[in-house]
Amino acid sequence: MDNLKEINYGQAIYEGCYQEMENNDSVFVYGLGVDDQKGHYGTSKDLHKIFGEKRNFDMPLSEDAMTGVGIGAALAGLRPIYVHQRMDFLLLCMNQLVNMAAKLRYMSSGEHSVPFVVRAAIGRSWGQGAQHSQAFHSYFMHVPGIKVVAPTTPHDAKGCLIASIRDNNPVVFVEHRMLYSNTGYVPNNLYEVEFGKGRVLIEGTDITLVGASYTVTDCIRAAEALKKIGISAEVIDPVSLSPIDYDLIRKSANKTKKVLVVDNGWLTCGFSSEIIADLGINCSNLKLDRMGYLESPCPTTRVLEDGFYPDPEGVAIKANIMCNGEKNWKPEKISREEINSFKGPF
Amino acid sequence: MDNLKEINYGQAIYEGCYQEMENNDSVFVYGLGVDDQKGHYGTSKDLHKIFGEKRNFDMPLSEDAMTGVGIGAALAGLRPIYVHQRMDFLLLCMNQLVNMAAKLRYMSSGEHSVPFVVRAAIGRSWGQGAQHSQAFHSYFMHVPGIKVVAPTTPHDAKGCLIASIRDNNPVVFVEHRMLYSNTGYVPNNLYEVEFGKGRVLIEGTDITLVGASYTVTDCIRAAEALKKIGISAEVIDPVSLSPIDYDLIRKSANKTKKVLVVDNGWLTCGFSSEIIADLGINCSNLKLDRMGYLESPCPTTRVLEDGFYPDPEGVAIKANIMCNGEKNWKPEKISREEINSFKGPF
Amino acid sequence: MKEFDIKKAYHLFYLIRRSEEKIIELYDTDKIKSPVHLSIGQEAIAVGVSLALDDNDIVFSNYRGHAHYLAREGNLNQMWAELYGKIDGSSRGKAGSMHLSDWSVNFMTTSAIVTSAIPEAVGYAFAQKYKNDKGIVICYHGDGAVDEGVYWESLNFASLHNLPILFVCENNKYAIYTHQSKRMLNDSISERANAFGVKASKVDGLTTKDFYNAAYKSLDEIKNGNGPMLIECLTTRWRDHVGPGEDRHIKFRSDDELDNAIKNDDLLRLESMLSEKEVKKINDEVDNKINEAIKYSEKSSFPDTSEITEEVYG
Amino acid sequence: MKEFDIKKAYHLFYLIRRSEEKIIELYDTDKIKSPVHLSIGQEAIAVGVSLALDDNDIVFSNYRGHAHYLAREGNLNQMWAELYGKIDGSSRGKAGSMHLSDWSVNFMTTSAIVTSAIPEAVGYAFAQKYKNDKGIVICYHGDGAVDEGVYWESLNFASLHNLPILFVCENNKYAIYTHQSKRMLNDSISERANAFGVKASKVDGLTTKDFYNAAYKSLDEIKNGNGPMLIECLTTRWRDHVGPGEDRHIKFRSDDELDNAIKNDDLLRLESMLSEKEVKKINDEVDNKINEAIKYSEKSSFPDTSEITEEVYG
Ligand SMILES: Cc1ncc(C[n+]2csc(CCOP(=O)(O)OP(=O)(O)O)c2C)c(N)n1
Ligand SMILES: Cc1ncc(C[n+]2csc(CCOP(=O)(O)OP(=O)(O)O)c2C)c(N)n1
Ligand SMILES: [Mg+2]
Ligand SMILES: [Mg+2]
Repeated sequence: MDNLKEINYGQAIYEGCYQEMENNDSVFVYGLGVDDQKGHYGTSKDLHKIFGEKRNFDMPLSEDAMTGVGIGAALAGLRPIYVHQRMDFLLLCMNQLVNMAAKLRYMSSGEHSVPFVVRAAIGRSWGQGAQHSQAFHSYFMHVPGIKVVAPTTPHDAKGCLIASIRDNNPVVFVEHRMLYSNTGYVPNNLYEVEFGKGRVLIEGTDITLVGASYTVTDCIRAAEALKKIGISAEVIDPVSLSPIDYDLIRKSANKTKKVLVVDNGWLTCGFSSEIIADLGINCSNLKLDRMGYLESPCPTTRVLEDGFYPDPEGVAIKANIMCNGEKNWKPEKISREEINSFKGPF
Repeated sequence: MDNLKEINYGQAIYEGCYQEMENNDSVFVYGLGVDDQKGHYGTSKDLHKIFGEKRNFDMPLSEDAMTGVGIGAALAGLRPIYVHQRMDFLLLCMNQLVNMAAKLRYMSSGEHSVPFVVRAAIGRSWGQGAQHSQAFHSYFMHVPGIKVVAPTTPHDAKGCLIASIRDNNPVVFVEHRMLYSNTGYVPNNLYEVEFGKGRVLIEGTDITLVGASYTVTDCIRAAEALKKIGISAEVIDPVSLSPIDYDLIRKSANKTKKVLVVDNGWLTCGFSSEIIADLGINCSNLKLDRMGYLESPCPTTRVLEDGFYPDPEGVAIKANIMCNGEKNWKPEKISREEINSFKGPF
Repeated sequence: MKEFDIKKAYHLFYLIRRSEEKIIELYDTDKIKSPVHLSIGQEAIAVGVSLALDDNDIVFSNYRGHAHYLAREGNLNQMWAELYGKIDGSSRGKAGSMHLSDWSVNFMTTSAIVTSAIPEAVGYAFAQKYKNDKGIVICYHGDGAVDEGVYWESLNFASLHNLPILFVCENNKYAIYTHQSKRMLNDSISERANAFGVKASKVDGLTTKDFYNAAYKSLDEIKNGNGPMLIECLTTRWRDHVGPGEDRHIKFRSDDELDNAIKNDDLLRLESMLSEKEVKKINDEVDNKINEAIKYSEKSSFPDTSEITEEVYG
Repeated sequence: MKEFDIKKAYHLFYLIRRSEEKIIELYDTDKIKSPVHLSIGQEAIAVGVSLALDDNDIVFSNYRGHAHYLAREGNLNQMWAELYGKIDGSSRGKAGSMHLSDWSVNFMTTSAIVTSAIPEAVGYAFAQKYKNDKGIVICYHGDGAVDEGVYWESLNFASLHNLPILFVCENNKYAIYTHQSKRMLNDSISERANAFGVKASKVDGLTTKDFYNAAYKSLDEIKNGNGPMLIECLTTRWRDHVGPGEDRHIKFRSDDELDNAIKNDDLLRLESMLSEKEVKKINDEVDNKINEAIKYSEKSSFPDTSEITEEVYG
């Protein structure tokens, strides 16, 4: 265990970034506020002091052009990492990401490559409201030529970031605000987490729960509650959303015959549609269902916000219904300390 | 039949627009080239001569701001129609459409409404390449607060456009270039095609084919080919993609027990995922499959472009496999005059 | 030109200042569970501009919108209830601090995505012209907002169509902790606007009256059909970018910079122009109103979760 | 300053002109099944600028890129095969006319979404500075491109970081059929760029040599670390926006406008500066090369459909 230490998700991102910057001069980090005192939840803190301002710098509020700047720098052989405080801001970059980054290799028949990492924090908690709460991983899953990862553990955060930096394609790296404080054991060395491989976090036989980013933790907590009433839930963390490990999910589905997909986003044409569609096509006799954001923008006031997002109780209740048809059971209140303790003010 | 005339899809859009402009002074049309000699495939031709330049005008190449301008005008009670030559350009407008148009009503708890129509042509044919060939209906289906329609017949084109203009919400109106020359009978009067209702275009008992926009015509042609070998395919045109008529599709699926969804777009997290996921959840014992763009950007050269898009033969072959498991059958070549005769140069 | 009303200016200024201070006072109780972007230090702009407006003028703002709303004499009870996330809030708690809007005082909309409501303001001005309506659109924004390309697209369209809109740039020199000089080579917002056909002037008097004068003059020009205008108002944010705190510990600006601004507080200047009695009367009235608003908000209920999916479509 | 090479200028100019004319000649055969945006009438800019470049300078262009590519002495065979959609095309038919790119001559990328490759050009210039590499980035674009906000974001970043990039605005006054005056209040592209910290000059000499001189001077400044520059080059498109045809019938501009430009054809001027023999030699050489390229393209095969999903990821 000498080679491991316990750190949190934010620290793991920092470490992966730091080590890869040390390893490769072509890697640089930019984004609004990356070089300020907070350093994007600590993930880029003081990197400019260590590697120089050239390699960790702030920028004008110009998300669209700055995406193109990253792509252009990548064409020139650098490995830029563009950090976004909110994934909602990626809507300003869609043209560059989808029409340019995802296409340049193909249009040049392989002459160009775009080794470009776009880190985007997903919001929730503390009254973020309609414009600071969205997750658009499905938008990038939809488009060939771009990869998407959404690690949930510190181990995967570090390994996925390193793999993203080394990848020769544009990668959208999704990080949920409520995960930054998640702790776990992380190897000290440089390592890559392979894209396209998911993980079975909890093995089970009665039902498969599949999350995406933060909702994986909802699934884990739901599985614990379900265990108490004798339901054995298997929890899958896809880690990489594009490419996605369909095989792993299918295998689990064929075993449990019941799959509940819990997305950290809206349902329609989303991650949950994709997983369920794949199972509907490739497996048979499954009971399938899904949960995610309610079908509205995210409301600001806490009572409504709490109802808007999926939660572990809701996941457990739905899973129990799928397993037993039992509609009246409710688990004890499941506390989510990372949400309760988060007080903004941002 | 006095009340009907045979016109094409483009003319039907023109007529709906013209009549509603006559009917309501608040309606105006803008977009790149809408007042030029071509008038966006004739759909806005000379409207400025009839209604004044104020109500049909060209604009700077500023898709992002001009979307906001439409939203702002809608807030003020006008009913703008913004015409895009290519849906690919909507990627420049995602922030305004998703973060603003779709949210303003909700954030004001119903005080604001945004009666804003965004017409977007989908490309294909004549070497459009990677950036002029995409369809993003799934992006808008994904987001609550915005509606999506994709009519395929002249009748529905006119009626959906009128309904879109009168709707108090933002509506993305999807029109495929290969449909403009489609002819059909269209009522002379002003009428609305109701959102959220699909149509069974061909009744059948063996398999259900569901298209989206232009691929509905692929489904119809495939159904004709299948008929010749004794397969009775039911063809569904959803018309409205958000809201979508899940009931109609489920009903058909429960009858035929086999559903092939043919999207005019990529598969992952797309329209096809959504339809199949809904069926996977709400029906049982179905054989499900899907087709759409291949998993790449669209290549320019014709031989590759032809393979990139779904076609009626491919649909028929897959449907036959789903019905009979028969892998070697091929229908006779199905001609698509609208594609063959289209010679650009744009 | 109608005369600058010192009493009213003081009233509004004090109302904004005290409201923001109340938020600071209360924030620790977690009754306001959402980000707040305070206007303390920048009130003079909102007050000066608002005093120059007509009733039918229309305001677009951003997440830092409390001052703009209150200077427009928006409903204090509803604003507070909105901060509390209650059903008597102007948007039943769905908006919160970042998305205030209130049709009854022509306070249109505020976006938390920087620059995003600016083309809307231009579109509204387009509609005013289209409908031959009288009101001028006021579009408040920060110095950071001009970094975004859509800002220039918006100005370009506004000047091309000669629209009745006044852009009010609150230049507090920072976007969060990033100084303007880290975002643009030269201090050239007004120059850029002029090149885009929007007549711009820089107002660095820092007093409410200066902003009033500048706004009044610009509005007059716009009324006479002389197209869109911009006033770039120099100012200083006293508190942290977001939340109730201070930000000296972050050391992104010198203490002097802040201290000078605080020394120049126009609230004191306005106060000094009134009698003690006048001041006391206004202060008492405002303090009362704020206390009432807080009581009102405390009493109001939270919305029911069934409301989550309401008002998505119209 | 290295002298303007008339012979080379004529050679490149003639090569572009004849290539475009060949496309017109052949277009009806439907061998080129994709949109083409011809540069006829605008060649002088590409030729003038390219003659001023060093080998290690890097070019970004747009869908109207044939002239930029050929003036850079790109591979004619590969370009033609690309138009034909064949495997010997520079991108095996995946790009077509609108997306030419060729690493071997530092011809980077061309986008069909207006303005979309401009921030890329700036990013490339950023990388040049980052890596201490010598080449300057040349970014060609139309007058329509400056309407987009991302253009101004790009210029802002380029000037903020003092990047080695030359923007070349080919101002043919139209975006498709829309005159500049329908898109911006004043004819102020250069003025706007200056306000954004990018030193701009307007070049309306219309001759290849004028563009050469302007480019040369600007490149020299950039080499000396004097930051990004813009030359706004006035020019006229002779043919329709897209396709092989003319556009007089559309009547969006006066016949005079076009006729004057055609009368001023710099190809004739350059020709007149050479001996008949010299001209003939160049013409023959170029005509031959083009014929060879067409033969080459005719012979080349179409890609196999298995290639559709290749080269999506690297
Ligand atoms: C498009 C976008 N980018 C980034 C942010 C994050 N952000 C919120 S406020 C802000 C600073 C804006 O500065 P300025 O316009 O000067 O307004 P101020 O806060 O100083 O009043 C930033 C960067 C955002 N909300 N939207
Ligand atoms: C973002 C975007 N909007 C609109 C179009 C459609 N379009 C293609 S070329 C063009 C005109 C561009 O004009 P300009 O930049 O002056 O270049 P030119 O064609 O005159 O060389 C337009 C509007 C596009 N391709 N991309
Ligand atoms: Mg500021
Ligand atoms: Mg032009």
